[in-house]
Amino acid sequence: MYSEKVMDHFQRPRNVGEIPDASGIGEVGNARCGDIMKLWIKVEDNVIVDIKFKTFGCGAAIATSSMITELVMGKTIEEAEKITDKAVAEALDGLPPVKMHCSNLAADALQKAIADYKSKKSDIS
Amino acid sequence: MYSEKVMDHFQRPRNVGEIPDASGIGEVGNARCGDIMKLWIKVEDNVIVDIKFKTFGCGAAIATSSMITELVMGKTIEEAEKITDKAVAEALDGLPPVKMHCSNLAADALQKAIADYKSKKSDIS
Amino acid sequence: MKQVYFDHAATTPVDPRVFAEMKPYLTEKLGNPSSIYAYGREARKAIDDAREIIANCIGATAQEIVFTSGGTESDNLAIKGVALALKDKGRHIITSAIEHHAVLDSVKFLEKHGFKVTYLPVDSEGMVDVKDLENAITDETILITIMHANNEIGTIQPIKEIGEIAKKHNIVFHSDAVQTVGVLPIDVNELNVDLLTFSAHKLYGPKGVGALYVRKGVRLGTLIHGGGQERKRRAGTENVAGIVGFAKAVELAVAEQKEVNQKVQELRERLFKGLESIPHIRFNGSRTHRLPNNVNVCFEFIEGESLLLNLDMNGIAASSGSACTSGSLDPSHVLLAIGLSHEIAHGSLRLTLGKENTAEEVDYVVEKLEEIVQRLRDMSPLYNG
Amino acid sequence: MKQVYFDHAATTPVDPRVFAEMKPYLTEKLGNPSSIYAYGREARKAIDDAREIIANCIGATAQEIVFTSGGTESDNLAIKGVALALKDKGRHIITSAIEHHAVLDSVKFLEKHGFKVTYLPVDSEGMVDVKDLENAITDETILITIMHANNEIGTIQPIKEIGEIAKKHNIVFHSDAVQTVGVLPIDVNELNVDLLTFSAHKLYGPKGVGALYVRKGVRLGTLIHGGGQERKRRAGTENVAGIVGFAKAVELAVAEQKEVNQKVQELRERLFKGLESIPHIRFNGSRTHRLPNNVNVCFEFIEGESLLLNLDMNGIAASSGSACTSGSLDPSHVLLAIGLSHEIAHGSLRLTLGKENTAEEVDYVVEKLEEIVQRLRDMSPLYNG
Ligand SMILES: Cc1ncc(COP(=O)(O)O)c(C=O)c1O
Ligand SMILES: Cc1ncc(COP(=O)(O)O)c(C=O)c1O
Repeated sequence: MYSEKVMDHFQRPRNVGEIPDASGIGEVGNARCGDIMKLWIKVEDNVIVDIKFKTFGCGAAIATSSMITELVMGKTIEEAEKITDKAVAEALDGLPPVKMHCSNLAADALQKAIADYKSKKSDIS
Repeated sequence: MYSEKVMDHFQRPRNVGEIPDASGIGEVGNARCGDIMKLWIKVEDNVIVDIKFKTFGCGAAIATSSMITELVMGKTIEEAEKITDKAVAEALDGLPPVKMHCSNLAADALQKAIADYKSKKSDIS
Repeated sequence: MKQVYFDHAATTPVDPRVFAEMKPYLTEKLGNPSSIYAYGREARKAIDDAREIIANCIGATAQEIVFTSGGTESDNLAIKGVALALKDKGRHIITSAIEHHAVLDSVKFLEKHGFKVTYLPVDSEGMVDVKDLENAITDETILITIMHANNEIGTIQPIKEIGEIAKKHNIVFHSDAVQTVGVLPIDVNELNVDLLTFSAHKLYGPKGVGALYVRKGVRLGTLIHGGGQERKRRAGTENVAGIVGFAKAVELAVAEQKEVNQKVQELRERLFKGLESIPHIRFNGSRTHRLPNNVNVCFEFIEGESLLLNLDMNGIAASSGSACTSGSLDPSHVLLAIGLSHEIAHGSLRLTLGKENTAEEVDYVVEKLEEIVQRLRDMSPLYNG
Repeated sequence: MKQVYFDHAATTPVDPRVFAEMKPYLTEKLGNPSSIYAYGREARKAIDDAREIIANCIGATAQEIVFTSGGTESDNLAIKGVALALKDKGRHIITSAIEHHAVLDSVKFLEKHGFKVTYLPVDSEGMVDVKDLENAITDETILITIMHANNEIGTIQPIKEIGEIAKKHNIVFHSDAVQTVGVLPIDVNELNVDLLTFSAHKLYGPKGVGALYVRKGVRLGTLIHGGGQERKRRAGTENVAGIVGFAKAVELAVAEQKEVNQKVQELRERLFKGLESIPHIRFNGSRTHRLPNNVNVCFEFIEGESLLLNLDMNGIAASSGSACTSGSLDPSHVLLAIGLSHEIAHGSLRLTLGKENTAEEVDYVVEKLEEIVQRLRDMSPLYNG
């Protein structure tokens, strides 16, 4: 069902946890639908220097969360903003058609975290 | 499907053939329905001393023909008249329900042969 | 890796004694049961004998057993068959909210074609209320279909009482007994059922063969037309090997029922006890009116599919009512019907034991589950230590 | 006693290589294809692979194959499925007078429910006239169902041409190819069919499994509702072992088609020649548009069932269109449709050869037939020396 990449990220998810002094936080999904994803990013000089996640959800939800943290780590905000759900799915060698819904979540959470970071930054400046 | 008795009579039918100078002949069925039975009886002193048959038909038709010749041989006309389709079927340890139709034929042919004998006799006397 | 199969409600391994009975019909015994020569008669006799064995095991007569391709077809045949036969008498059907999809989707199909369907609710343990049922009956009611035991939460319905009510009102009563034939003692006359569905692969028989018990005198339309097989009630060349295996499986299950149930039930209690040490859980279904082999439990803060995948990585086969396993968005209709919230229902796990399971396996599963649940909770945004 | 099996149109022995593929799925490979753990994925993969193999063998794509419990169910699904899906477009169906009962009884069922059916006649060889067919088409016609080759007399229909007509008029075209898949080269696109029925046990696979090819885009109602199996087109836990065996059987049949046909056809010619020495006989079906393995012959003055029983007593398995074998009063509808009188039709014999038959067996059957026919004629009141 799942690709080896998906199973790898599911089995050994990268960057699980929280960042206490995060620059931005994004949360999407709801428990009713069986998927909640929360992303913390730490930004320094416009670069995402750290990223962590917590996810309540199925295998695909956990794997996409993990994958997106890898894709994003070390990227500039502008680069990170270009990461789409499709890119995440491709990086995982694809997802089963019925799971496409889950792969949207990770990209959505990232964009929310970036937006949160930006709004906080504009609050300060 | 068929009892051993039926198969025995089917495999080794008794009294197949014709009686050239028969006292009575009975024929029933038609080729359209797939069953024709013809019975020849030879009567002496009111006793059926010989009986022969020819049958076009299924296994049950052949077996009942053969069986009725055994049942009738040596019987008086009055005794033979009492032989029913049920008696023939019973003597064969039963017939499959879908084959009951065939077992009627033998008794019918016998009654026709007897009637033929009687009508010929009354013609002469 | 250790392999532990705890999903017997989904399907069971074929008992080697069942396979041994089937094998000749997949090798040298080649006849079509409709043929009159020796090979054909041999196949016909095999089916007749199988029918007799199965009928005996449920208190029926051989003519009342119709072989089908499985539980799903039997449910379809029962429900649509009655609808076809009695549609001029009335077009109302009563069922429950927790039936198998084979039943629910059959009645939904009929709903689209002019039938009215009452879906009885169930209580928090998954029990149908017999009074509700009686109240739902109208002059138009032609069929009541209530499953014997639920495949997800293991709750056993008061079939006998329901059957009495159906009888009193002269309504045909069907029960899906896929989870109970072989497991519970079944006598169709004691249970007051007119139609009973069961399936071989749930009782150590092969997949793709089942039966419908049809009480003598019950009128039933045909679902699959053609040759005169099954006394014209279900056409198609018979799955001879499957039917022979089915009969052996039912026979063994009934003969060994007591021993197996005792063993399985002990394992289940051990499993219950082991799981109880995990916090934030909820057991589903009735504790008393329950299949001997079923445990259904919800783990808060985690999602069922990721639980299953983790179990699988440890060689453990189990099942979930999570939406994500089925690719749908809603979790199991059964868990929702017993009043669980979506959140909780997503985190459900079904463990169903079988005769080949052991206490060591139970302990292994408990140990792994503790680890996995903790691990998933630690990565859940809903869980706070 | 010598055993000679000459009834391959009724069913075939399971090829040992097919059984070898099935066996693991009746022993250690226990998974339900709907389960997500390893056992389940293994079963799922087995079915996916089987689907791919079978699709390749008939020029289809995997998604166009729906597994069923056999040819009969496939015919029912095709016909009733189209009727359900297109009943608002029209309610007229065209078929032939010589279809299998699975087709005829399905359309008769629809006739009872408001559909109109045209039963095309056939000529003395059993061929449908393509012009008749085109003339029968009305604005209401939603389905044409014509079998590829007849199971009794072996006549092969002009399916490609019929398909072209169906396409031209934008009518769904179904063909029952139970007797031809594996035997004749089949490409669903070349044949212009939208729906194609076939069955495992006619091509050295197991009984109780079949398939329906459903061209992408063809709308089809569902016959068996329930779980989401077969992409919701046919619910029910899959007969995994059967499906795996089916695929192996189709694969072998297609791979070995040429050799087998050459061998079987030679045997058939030998059989024809042998039988020709018996007086008062009549061969049925087309000599040119004919299945390679089929001989159908009528012996005047004798009845088919007694012929079969006598053959059986000599270890020979064969079949008849006699009324008495089926327990009905009318002989085969196929033999009547090609213009035989009842009298002649009752005396029909079908001999269908298979890959394991030999020339010695053919000679044995001819020899025995000569004796038996003479013996039965000698006791027939219709025969005069
Ligand atoms: C209660 C119940 N009914 C019906 C079915 C369907 O039976 P089958 O898998 O034989 O189609 C199942 C199992 O899937 C079941 O558990
Ligand atoms: C032409 C034809 N169609 C349909 C069928 C039915 O297939 P099955 O025996 O798999 O139900 C058969 C064989 O019985 C057949 O010969």
